[in-house]
Amino acid sequence: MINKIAKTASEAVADIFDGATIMISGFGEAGSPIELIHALIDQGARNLTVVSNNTGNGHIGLAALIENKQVRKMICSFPRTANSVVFPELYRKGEIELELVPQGTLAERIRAGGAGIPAFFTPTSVNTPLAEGKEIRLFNGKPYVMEYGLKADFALVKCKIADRYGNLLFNKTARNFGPIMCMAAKSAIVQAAEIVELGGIDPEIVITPGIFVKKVVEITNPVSENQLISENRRYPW
Amino acid sequence: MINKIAKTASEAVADIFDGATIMISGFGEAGSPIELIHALIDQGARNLTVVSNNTGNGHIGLAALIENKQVRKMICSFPRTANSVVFPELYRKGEIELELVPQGTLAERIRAGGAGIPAFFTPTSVNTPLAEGKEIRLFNGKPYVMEYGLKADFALVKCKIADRYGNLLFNKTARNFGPIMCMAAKSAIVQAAEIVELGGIDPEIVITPGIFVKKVVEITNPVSENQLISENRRYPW
Amino acid sequence: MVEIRKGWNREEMAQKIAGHIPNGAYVNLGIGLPELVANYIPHDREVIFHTENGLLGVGPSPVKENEDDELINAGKKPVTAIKGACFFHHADSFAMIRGGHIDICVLGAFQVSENGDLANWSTGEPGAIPAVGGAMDLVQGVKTIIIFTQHLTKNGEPKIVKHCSYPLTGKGVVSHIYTDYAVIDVKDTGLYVREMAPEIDFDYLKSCTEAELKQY
Amino acid sequence: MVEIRKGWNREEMAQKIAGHIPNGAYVNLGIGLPELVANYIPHDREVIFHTENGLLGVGPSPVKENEDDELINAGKKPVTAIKGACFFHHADSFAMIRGGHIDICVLGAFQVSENGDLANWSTGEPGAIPAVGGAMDLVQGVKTIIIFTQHLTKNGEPKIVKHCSYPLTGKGVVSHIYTDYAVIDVKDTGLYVREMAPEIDFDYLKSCTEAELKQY
Repeated sequence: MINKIAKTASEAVADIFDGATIMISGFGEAGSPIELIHALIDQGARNLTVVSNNTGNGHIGLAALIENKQVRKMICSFPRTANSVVFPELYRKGEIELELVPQGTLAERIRAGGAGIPAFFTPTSVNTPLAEGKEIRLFNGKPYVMEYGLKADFALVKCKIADRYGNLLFNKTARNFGPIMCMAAKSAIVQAAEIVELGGIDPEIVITPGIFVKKVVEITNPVSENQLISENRRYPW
Repeated sequence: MINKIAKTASEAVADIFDGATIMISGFGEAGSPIELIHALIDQGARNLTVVSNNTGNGHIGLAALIENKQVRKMICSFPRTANSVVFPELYRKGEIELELVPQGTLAERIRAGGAGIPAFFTPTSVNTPLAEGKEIRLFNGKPYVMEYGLKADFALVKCKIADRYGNLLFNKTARNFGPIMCMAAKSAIVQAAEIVELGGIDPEIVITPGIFVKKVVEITNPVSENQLISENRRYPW
Repeated sequence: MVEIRKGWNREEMAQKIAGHIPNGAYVNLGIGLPELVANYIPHDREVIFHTENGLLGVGPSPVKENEDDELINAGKKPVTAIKGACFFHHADSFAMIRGGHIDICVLGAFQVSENGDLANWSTGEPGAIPAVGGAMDLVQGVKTIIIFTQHLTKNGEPKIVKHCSYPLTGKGVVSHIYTDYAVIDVKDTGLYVREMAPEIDFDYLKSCTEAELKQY
Repeated sequence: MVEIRKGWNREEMAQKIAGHIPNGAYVNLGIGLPELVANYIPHDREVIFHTENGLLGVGPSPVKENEDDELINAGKKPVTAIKGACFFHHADSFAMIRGGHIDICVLGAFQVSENGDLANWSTGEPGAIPAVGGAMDLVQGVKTIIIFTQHLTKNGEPKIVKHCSYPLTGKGVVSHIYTDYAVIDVKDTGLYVREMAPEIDFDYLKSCTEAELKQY
């Protein structure tokens, strides 16, 4: 029998190793797998490369992982947001590395990594500092920059509904990077607000097919990042 | 008001011009927009380049379009199937051109065309005759072939449910090339078994967002290709 | 440093841009000022707003009690979804952008140059945390880029310049510039002033614009 | 041209391949003979079948009255979908293949060479209509390629050859060959015979195999 269900977040993240590359879903507060990240803080893997659109907010979730010095390098498109305090401080001190990637290029690189495409050409960033040192090539007289597919050892993803095969449904704009990160990671680890019986998800509406998912764990009432930040909470609690 | 609904298949295909490149959805009998193709036969545009996985069956649909000498060139992965009689005959006589593309490369080229990616690298077809004359490049020591994005002037696509914005739902394995062809065509023309009111499709389960669709036409009971072939029907009737 | 006059206010600018957007257009509004444009679409037009974090059919802001942390726009503000909306993942969202499917994008600017170069993501200052988001994708992929900006910086420096001194977002990408002082079209042959605010005349406009301006 | 002996029948071959497939594997079965494999998965294993035309979780063939023209496999035969199945479009389907997400693919062959080259899409004859389908994607993308074939052609020619004379589907892509005569593993150091059918001995097997065969 196929059963991808882990009993706890700790069990789900147990295999993450020092030096791993980890993709973390979310766009701002939407879709960030806070419970899985906190389990990773408890677990303690270090020297991580994290691929995520932002760098976390306040002192919880991804920001707490960074604050706990587990992250060596961030690959992201927008490292500073209104409530981002941890990353900017470490970055200014030279204690964390940053690879800045335009958001669409980041998404396409992740999708390419998952789809077996080692490299592709995009018009994005041509004639800007972010294209410096990269290969430029003309197609139909227009310049494009070559970008590489991006893979990861693990993905930490938040979704709404899952089944034991790993089929996933997401919630509104919390979908964002989740589906493509599941594709690009060797082991996608997913927290779902609900795990349903096989057959409980209509095959026509599955967003992430189970083939892309390694483990699912039910986190029934995930914390609200916004609320924790308004309460000035820090992890570890 | 946005209203992409055309009243008839003829109205929907009226703008197709001589020399156009047209993507046609379907994999065998599943998802082939027979009514739209027949409307295109009535309309008469010639010298077409058609991108479709197969070349049609019997003497209806795509096969009838080819038989009617409207197609100059086929771009496809599998031009001969059990019931394919028209294309092989014309091809042997040298009366139709063929660009043979591996199925996954065809899908990825179409998706790239729709996603603004002019070219990408794929391992598929390396060291085979289909990679001859193409650029080969090593990534991590492994060879990949460069393939180009594919765009079209029009797409003819069959789906199950649509709304006036052009949002689409498909039916089972009839989905196949439909969603990516809508992306890659300047004007995607879609026949839907049912057109519902705006709001009749849950935003979470939309397969093709309306932004990729130009026109939809309701064809309530589309013909069954299998049945027409078993009855030895020909178009024009 | 020039004398700062009063031109159009933000709402008037938003209204002018909204008037530029035809029925049926797919539009992406940048974070901040550009978001105002949504409020001024004429009632006889149906325009569909895209937000790059995965929603086509962005509706008005919700009342406080209906806010949903998982239904936000690219500026991370709570939004709603209209009837006929749809959600999708980031690769599909940027396929819409990069693939040329979005008709119009309204963005802010640090600087716009004579030939339509845009700088709006980094002032290049040492110590600043670089952050680019989707701006570079939008300017390359969207058919028409409209800039919504004050004509002068807070310090009274011109934002419409001969050459951008800040790092570029994209080269030759801007089509129209809407400032509090004027509406300017970017053409192959230069910048053409289409309209000026009541208090603004061409000489004054030239005095607070580093780039060369032309009249139709 | 060698004497043709009777080896395993198709069902026995399918059963052997099925025994090779572990619990939880994602498997793509080629058109024709390979489809038989699905019938022999041991009952204590759960295996998920992928068909490249957009379905993960292919179930058994339906009874005639439940056939659905829009629920078919890559061979265009009616199938069913199991509980927990999902549908997707062609680009996503081949992302699964090319991206290395499918564990095992079982394919037919015209020829397999000593170093694991496969020819199974074209005999290269003049006048033949070339057709490739998804074979080239599968052999490059799927982790383990298993060949399910008769050991000899209908004319008694060996299919396991030193070098493929037919156009290649992929170079060095085959992991295991299951024929009616033997099970052969393709390794860096050559072809190793793991098992032979009851009527077949190593000398006979060598006599009907052009490629060099080794014993473990």
